[in-house]
Amino acid sequence: MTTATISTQKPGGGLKRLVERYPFLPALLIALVLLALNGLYQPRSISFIGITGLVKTYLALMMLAIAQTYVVYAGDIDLSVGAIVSLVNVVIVVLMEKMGGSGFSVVAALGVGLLTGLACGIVNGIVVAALRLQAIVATFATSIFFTGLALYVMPVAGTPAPAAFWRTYGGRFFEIPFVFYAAILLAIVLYVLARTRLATQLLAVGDDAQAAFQSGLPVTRIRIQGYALCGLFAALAAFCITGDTASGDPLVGGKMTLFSVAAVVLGGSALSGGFGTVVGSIIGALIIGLINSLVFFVGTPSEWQNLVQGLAILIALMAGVLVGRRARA
Amino acid sequence: ADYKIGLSNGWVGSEWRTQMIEQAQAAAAAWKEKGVNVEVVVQSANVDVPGQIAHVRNFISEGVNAIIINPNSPTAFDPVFAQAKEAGILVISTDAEVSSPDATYVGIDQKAWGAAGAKWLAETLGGKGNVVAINGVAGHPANEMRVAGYKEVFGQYPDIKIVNEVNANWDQAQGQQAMQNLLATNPDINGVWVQDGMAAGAWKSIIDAKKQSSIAATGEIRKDFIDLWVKDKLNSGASVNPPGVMASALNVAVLMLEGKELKEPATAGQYKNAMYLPIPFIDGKNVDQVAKELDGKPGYFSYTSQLSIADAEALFK
Amino acid sequence: MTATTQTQGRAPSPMLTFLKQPLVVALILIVALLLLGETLSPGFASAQQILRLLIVAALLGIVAAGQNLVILGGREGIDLSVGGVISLSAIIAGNVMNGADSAIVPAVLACMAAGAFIGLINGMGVTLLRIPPLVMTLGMLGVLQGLLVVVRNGIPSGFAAPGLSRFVTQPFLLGLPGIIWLWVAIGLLMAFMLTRTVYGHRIYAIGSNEQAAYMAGVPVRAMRISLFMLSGVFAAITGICLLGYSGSSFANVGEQYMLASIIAVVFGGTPLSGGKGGYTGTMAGALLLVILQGILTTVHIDESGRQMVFGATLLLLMLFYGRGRAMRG
Amino acid sequence: MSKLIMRGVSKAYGATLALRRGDLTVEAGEVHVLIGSNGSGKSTLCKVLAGSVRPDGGEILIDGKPVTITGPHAAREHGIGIFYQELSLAGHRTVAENICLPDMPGGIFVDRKALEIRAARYIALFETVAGEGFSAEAVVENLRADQRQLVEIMKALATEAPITIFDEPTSALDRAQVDRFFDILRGLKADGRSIIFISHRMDEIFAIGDRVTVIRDGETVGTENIADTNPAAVIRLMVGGQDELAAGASAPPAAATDRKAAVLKAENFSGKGFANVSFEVAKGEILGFGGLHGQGQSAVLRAIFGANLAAGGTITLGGSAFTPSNPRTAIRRGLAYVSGDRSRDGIIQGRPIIENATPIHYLRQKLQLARPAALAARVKPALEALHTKFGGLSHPINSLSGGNQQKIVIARWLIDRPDVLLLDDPTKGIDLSAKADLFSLIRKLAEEGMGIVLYSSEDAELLNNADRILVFNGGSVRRELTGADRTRYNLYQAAYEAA
Ligand SMILES: Nc1ncnc2c1ncn2[C@@H]1O[C@H](COP(=O)(O)OP(=O)(O)OP(=O)(O)O)[C@@H](O)[C@H]1O
Ligand SMILES: Nc1ncnc2c1ncn2[C@@H]1O[C@H](COP(=O)(O)OP(=O)(O)OP(=O)(O)O)[C@@H](O)[C@H]1O
Ligand SMILES: O[C@@H]1[C@@H](O)[C@H](O)OC[C@H]1O
Ligand SMILES: [Mg+2]
Ligand SMILES: [Mg+2]
Repeated sequence: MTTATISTQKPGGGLKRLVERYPFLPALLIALVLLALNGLYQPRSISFIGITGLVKTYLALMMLAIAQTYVVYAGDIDLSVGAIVSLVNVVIVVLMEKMGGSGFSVVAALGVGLLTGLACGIVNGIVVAALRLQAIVATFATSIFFTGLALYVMPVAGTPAPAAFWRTYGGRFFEIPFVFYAAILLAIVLYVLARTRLATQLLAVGDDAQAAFQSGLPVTRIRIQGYALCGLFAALAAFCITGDTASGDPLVGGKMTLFSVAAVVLGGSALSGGFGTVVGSIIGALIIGLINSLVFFVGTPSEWQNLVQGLAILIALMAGVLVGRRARA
Repeated sequence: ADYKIGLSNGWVGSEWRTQMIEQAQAAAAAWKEKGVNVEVVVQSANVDVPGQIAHVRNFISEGVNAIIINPNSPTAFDPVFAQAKEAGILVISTDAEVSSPDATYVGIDQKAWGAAGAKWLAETLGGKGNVVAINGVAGHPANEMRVAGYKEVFGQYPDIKIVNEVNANWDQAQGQQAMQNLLATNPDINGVWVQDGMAAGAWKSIIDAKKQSSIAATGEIRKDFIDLWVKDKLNSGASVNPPGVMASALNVAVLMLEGKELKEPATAGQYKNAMYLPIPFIDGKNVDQVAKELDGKPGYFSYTSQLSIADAEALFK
Repeated sequence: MTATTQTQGRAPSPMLTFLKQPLVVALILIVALLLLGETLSPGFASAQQILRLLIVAALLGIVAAGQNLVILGGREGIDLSVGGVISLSAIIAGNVMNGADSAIVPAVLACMAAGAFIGLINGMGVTLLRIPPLVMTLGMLGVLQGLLVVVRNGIPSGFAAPGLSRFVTQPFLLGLPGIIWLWVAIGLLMAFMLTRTVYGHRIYAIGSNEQAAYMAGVPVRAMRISLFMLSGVFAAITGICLLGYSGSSFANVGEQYMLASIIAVVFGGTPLSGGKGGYTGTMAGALLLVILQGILTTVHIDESGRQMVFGATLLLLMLFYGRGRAMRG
Repeated sequence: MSKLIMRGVSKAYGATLALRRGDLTVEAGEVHVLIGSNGSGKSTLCKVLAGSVRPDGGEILIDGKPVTITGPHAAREHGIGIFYQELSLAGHRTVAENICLPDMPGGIFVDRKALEIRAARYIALFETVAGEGFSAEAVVENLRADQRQLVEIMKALATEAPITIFDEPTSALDRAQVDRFFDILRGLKADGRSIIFISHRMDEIFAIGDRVTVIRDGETVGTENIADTNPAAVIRLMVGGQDELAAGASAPPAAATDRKAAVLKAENFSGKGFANVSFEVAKGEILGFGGLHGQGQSAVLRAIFGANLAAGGTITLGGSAFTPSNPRTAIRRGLAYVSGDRSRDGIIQGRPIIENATPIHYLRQKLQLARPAALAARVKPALEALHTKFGGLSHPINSLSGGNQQKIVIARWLIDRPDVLLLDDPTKGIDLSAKADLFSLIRKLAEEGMGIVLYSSEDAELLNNADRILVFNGGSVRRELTGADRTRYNLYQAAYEAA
């Protein structure tokens, strides 16, 4: 806030430019406040172990929020991401088991998992962009289809993932938890992705698809690529959740879809497309986790927890939208 | 000694779950008379699987002595339970079995639950007839175990034919709609095997079709259904999965924390970590008695039972 | 440019135009599906069964009326909170009437007031704070789910009054139950409102071009808020009827209506972008969806297969409607 | 051999025949003007060439070879670049990114450096006239309308296409910007490039064109050398037989009006984009707002109407105080406002003509029911007064051409006569005959006692129609021109002074 008064521009000028450049700043602020509050009520929750646990747990949702962000960039939405997570989860677990659980089988299964996510993404892209069905309803329909497939692959939860896989995910190398390496790798990937032509094109399509088309951009192909990227990141989310749960469950991702949408919005991206950042979505996923924990740590009675959480998320959603807009307006 | 016990529930879409937590809280308070202070901390809200894993991690941060969980997934908690165990925390799951070797299951055997209803139905039908099944959420482990239970039983009756099986997501209205569709296209149904949460709906459709005298169907343990059952003299039978399972689990947990040892170690079930509680059964013979016991309770209250402290103590050396 | 040249283009044949109307498409599909259902499972298209399907369709159709209005109003209008409102309304209704016919009227009033109030909050969030509807109502859904737990805890019981149950399930006039007449009445009222009232024209105006409507003196905000309130009221009515349908209330009764109501609207030819469409199509859309679900219930296949068929069929049916415009005109 | 030949191109939108027989031949190194009234099919013809509209028939030859253009991308490969009338910008992207959007430098990754260099080259072309806040890094959404139009021009230029189409590129530009743009066009011409240029401004056409093709009712009716023709002849070709509807040369306005009966009075009126504006409009008077565009004229009108926030000052309507808060209260107090940006502020897309004509009537008559017969009786006379061409009242407004759409929007204000009519560049993008209809109607309304404020970005329109002209500059009124002072010279002087 102080930047606004220092600025020589009209009030809000400095903040405006800052938020225009880093749209996730309001979310970051909310996340830091929540983190501090968590620490205040339960110091151990922000210890090294506590933070490691937080990252381990929510890396999947972060990945899924990233996945969702790429379609939201183009003004689309994907209500099937949770179902893709479930499908990839059961596919890789079944494959790892069938191939004996060796290191090679893990890598091969992950490869197939990525392809599965990619294929689901492309299906969504074709349905939404090429067949021009409305994204909300069409991806809801594909989510039912993918869930059916997941149930076909594994009718009931239970198959364990090989230890080689989840011990890596939960383990440490040189005293540093694996998930932190994963987070750093992710940061690099995202940095690289942000410089791609596709990222800019997705945002341009989200701004005004007709204008982008008339400018000569292959809009349909770009949107399909956005969905494909989304499918890939949903597969990564499935890897994380498989790493953290060490097993297959055909329903595991179902509830994650709406949380991924909420995370994107919390992170300051516009659902109408054309504006946003993946970093914001990652922070958004963290905010959801931090709210859930905080509600518990402050000692909310059990029957009130869901209500308080719901209210807190609603308020955070509103705050994100409002602060972001006020700064930009 | 004083213990802090964390209760985790990841789905709040059913009154059964609320009652489960309330009974567990009451059970904890009851330990006071024994001179044991049991403090419970609860996390109960709609969460996805990562959200419920976070519940467990929060309990670890909170430094609880034991965690009792009604899990959203049977298999998803293996690593985090291992972590809890490392931190010296006792982990017990209830209502749905978990695959973790670091946890103990205290609850009913869902397969036996399904089998009990099927057995009643098969016997009521005299071992022959057309049966339909209305199940909960496909792929949900409790559902699949119950399905395995009835399939095994019906398999023993060659003259019983399962003409269709559908899923109605443990939603009463969907159960009602499913039943209505099944009745329309299978006019010769004799029996319905339907899970709790949907049985009231299925029965509503049976009654609307005026077939209550010719169809036998499994039932619910909610008071409002029991009342209907008595009033309309339904031909029904209900396996009881009491919401008190979490209270039972809590009593077992406290005794374990006290350092007591089970007479028979918990090694039942597919994951070899289960300790099964008895499954009461309601049918025409005892339904009036059950109705009386439920007198004065709210309509959504489920018929329940739990291991008392004394019952639990009897299980330990 | 004269009036005559305007109409000299190749006019598509009137037959084709007629056949392409969403309502006509839906009606044709309804007949086709009924025939298919009857072939697969004899008895499916019996008069009694069609009547029962109509009751279920009416439950969906009534929520969909509110959903339809919010969507027509444009600006990405959508109401994801209807499921929560339905559940809440069923609980309130059950407890207020608690089996007594004399309390039906106060119960209905209480529920409609609650629905309208929730709609008011949604509408204020969307207009005054300018939160995107998807975000606002998704947040509201979370709050309502929490509220249900709290409310449920302090509440004794919840029985439908016999009069209400009769209204929903027993023949009332010409062999049809009251709820069907209610649905027909709502259909007529909606049609009248949308075509013959200033309010209706204003809905299309804000849905088609909010800015132009504002400049022409349309009270845009008040209009939009009123649409969300109507959606709340319609959802509340469905909640009450659902109580009558199932006899007693239970948590989460409304969950399944969230996306179903949106699909009914889309099947009825109202695109999610708003400003276009109507309710007659939505009524047919609701019926179509209910018949499809009914058929899938009666055929004996694995649940995984059922879901795959359901998802694929939804997509297939959407190809008849909701397709967006081609980029290249 | 001609650079480009289009022959017999046709396109129908449902029942609307947008283009019947579009013929166009363009040589290398010429600026070829396309002219025709609103809805005559100019943009459609251009969009067919640019690949964004699929034609129903016709053929296209480039360098003598027949080509099939399958989409915008294919058009670019055939060497066609375009400035779209409705612009084709990504609002949240920067100026530089927009300029390079059709063809981002780099492979999988964007080559930022190359992008900046390329963009800088085109930005530099307009450096002196682009105005404050215009830079490579500026986000397009934050730019003024004229600056956005410049971005679209740069985007078209950056294609470096042998054939470049400019579909009304100057409608929001000021004089200096237009001059700069024309200099650039002359340079392209010298390089042998072919330019297709569309404008409704006759002076521009004669300033820059080499040849002109006239299109009427979707049909090419002739091509002339600019040097061999004159405006009157072009207009005759455009309008067919109706040549009495000549260019905006209406009769000089009536003289002094009764200054005492002020229907609208502003004192020290301030708000976003304008400050301390004071003026009076008398009953029967047409008060003109002039000056370079974007000097606060539009902002003042919108603020009086309650569509923009006012910060200070007073407004008096018919003798009593009026606090603008929103359009609704303004309408109730007898104000009317017509915006030149009809697609944003005016038309209700996809809805019947009758619904587009009635919203003000609903409000002023406090109607609740919409009875078609009763409404039609009110709407028809208003539409006829404007010589509106339409099929039926229940046809969607999209079935009309831009000019006729605008007439519907104007008609909605005339059913219940307002006391004051605020016209905010109302003829933007409408053709000459529609303009003539409009101004004769406005004069008639004034004579019947209405007070009218007219802002126009076309000087001729102001000079020919306003009784008095307030010249805006930098958000406030610099000069009042009355009587014989209303000359182009005075207007420019006031507009440009200290600006
Ligand atoms: N200056 C403006 N220009 C264009 N559109 C505007 C402007 N201000 C508001 N709007 C649009 O019109 C909508 C309605 O604004 P407005 O104040 O005045 O509402 P209203 O509903 O007409 O008033 P009331 O609350 O008294 O009923 C806003 O949501 C906004 O989208
Ligand atoms: N996408 C469309 N859908 C339906 N009709 C259209 C569409 N685009 C243009 N038209 C119609 O086609 C005709 C020609 O329009 P076009 O835009 O080519 O005219 P124009 O000569 O460019 O007019 P203006 O000078 O107003 O820009 C008009 O009647 C218009 O209403
Ligand atoms: O028996 C069911 C129980 O297993 C589930 O967890 O909650 C709802 C109950 O109906
Ligand atoms: Mg044009
Ligand atoms: Mg207002």
